[in-house]
Amino acid sequence: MDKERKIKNIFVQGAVAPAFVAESIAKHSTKTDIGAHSIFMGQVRADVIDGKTVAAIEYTTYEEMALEKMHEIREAIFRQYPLTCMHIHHSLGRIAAGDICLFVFTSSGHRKAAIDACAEVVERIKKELPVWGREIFDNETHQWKENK
Amino acid sequence: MDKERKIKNIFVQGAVAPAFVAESIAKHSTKTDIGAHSIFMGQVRADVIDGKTVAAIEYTTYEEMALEKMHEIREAIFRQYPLTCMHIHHSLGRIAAGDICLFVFTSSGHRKAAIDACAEVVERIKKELPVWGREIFDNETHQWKENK
Amino acid sequence: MAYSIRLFGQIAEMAGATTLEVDAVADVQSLRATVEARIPGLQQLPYLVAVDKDIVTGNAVLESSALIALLPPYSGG
Amino acid sequence: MAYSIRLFGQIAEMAGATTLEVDAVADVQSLRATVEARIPGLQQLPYLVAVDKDIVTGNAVLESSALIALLPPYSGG
Repeated sequence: MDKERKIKNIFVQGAVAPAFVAESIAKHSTKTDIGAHSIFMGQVRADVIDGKTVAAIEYTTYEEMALEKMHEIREAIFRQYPLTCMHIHHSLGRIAAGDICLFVFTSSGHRKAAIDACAEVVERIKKELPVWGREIFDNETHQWKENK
Repeated sequence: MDKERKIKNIFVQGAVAPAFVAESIAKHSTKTDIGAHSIFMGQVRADVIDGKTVAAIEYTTYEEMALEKMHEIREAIFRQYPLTCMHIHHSLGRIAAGDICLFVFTSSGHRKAAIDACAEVVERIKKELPVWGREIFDNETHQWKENK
Repeated sequence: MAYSIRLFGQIAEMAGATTLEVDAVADVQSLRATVEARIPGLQQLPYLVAVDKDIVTGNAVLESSALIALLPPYSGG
Repeated sequence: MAYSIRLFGQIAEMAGATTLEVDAVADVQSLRATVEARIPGLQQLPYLVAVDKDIVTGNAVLESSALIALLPPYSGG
């Protein structure tokens, strides 16, 4: 797998902790060519469907394919935008309502590239990554989510 | 000043700490109608201009006017987008290169509103808030920034 | 010759398993017919077929070494 | 009657002060001429005039109670 960049793992078991986000931000203070950071976070909603409330979403993936796909997306985004860096973390396993299940973080010299790249990465993750979320209701029944 | 919402202070002395960002994120885990968070952060760049390096930016403001203007922007954004909440923090005083000087945080049920609102707030802050940044070089000379 | 097909998400749940053994088939269209006959309800689901970790749109010949997976609609992020 | 005009950023630096006292003037256009005569270099700067915390574009009559400020180009965020 001799690609330009190494394939990175984006998956983490469990929720993304706010403290982890803070550490990621703090690490960038030494990169003084950065002028703008854009972050997107997905949070599990306690949607009410037919009188039942979503208590958690359980995420699974086809990991080998998802990581290759994410690698392609990453390379494309770096070609499109003058980014300093990009970090992506997606949860697997059972994530409770209110917890963070996706963390996308882009940085650039100027705001436009950071903001546009972040938004595009989020769209592509939703559309192109083989990841599945099963909404677990408070009565332990479930239904499969589908991205729009 | 009987407006719909109370005028909030957005100014903080000194840099925005990553730990503060983490606390802000963590506070939203009880709001389980939120599905998407968008964050923008401005970071002071160590630009090199005529051989001198920016060591810090010193921010000042016309505070009474800036807070009224920010209030107007906030109200307009809440009318335009279905947001759950919006938090804005802008630094004043001397902010060293590598530190965070602006933190904009929007949350919504779905990603589009959170992302679009965040981007628009950032543009309006840059264009409409009476705030001035003086770039202090490593030899203590300075120049005034101007937003594009 | 046979394939050990990987099943994910809702499809794994429908099949009650994460893999499905099927006899060799010539192409993706035949594969679809075969798996739809084996997994009740699959025909009603707009699923994708991945071969060697790439989505196959339309039809394609299947090598005997093909790594096949059935993917229900994505819902990550 | 006089105004105590607030100066910000680069304008405060040019004037060496954060306020400037000027005698009453009829409108914003007269005000601009007056302050440009008092602050060397101001004429070259594309500054804004705020009256009662609102930007005045073009000309406007000045009430005696007007709260006036001179604002150089913004550079926040």
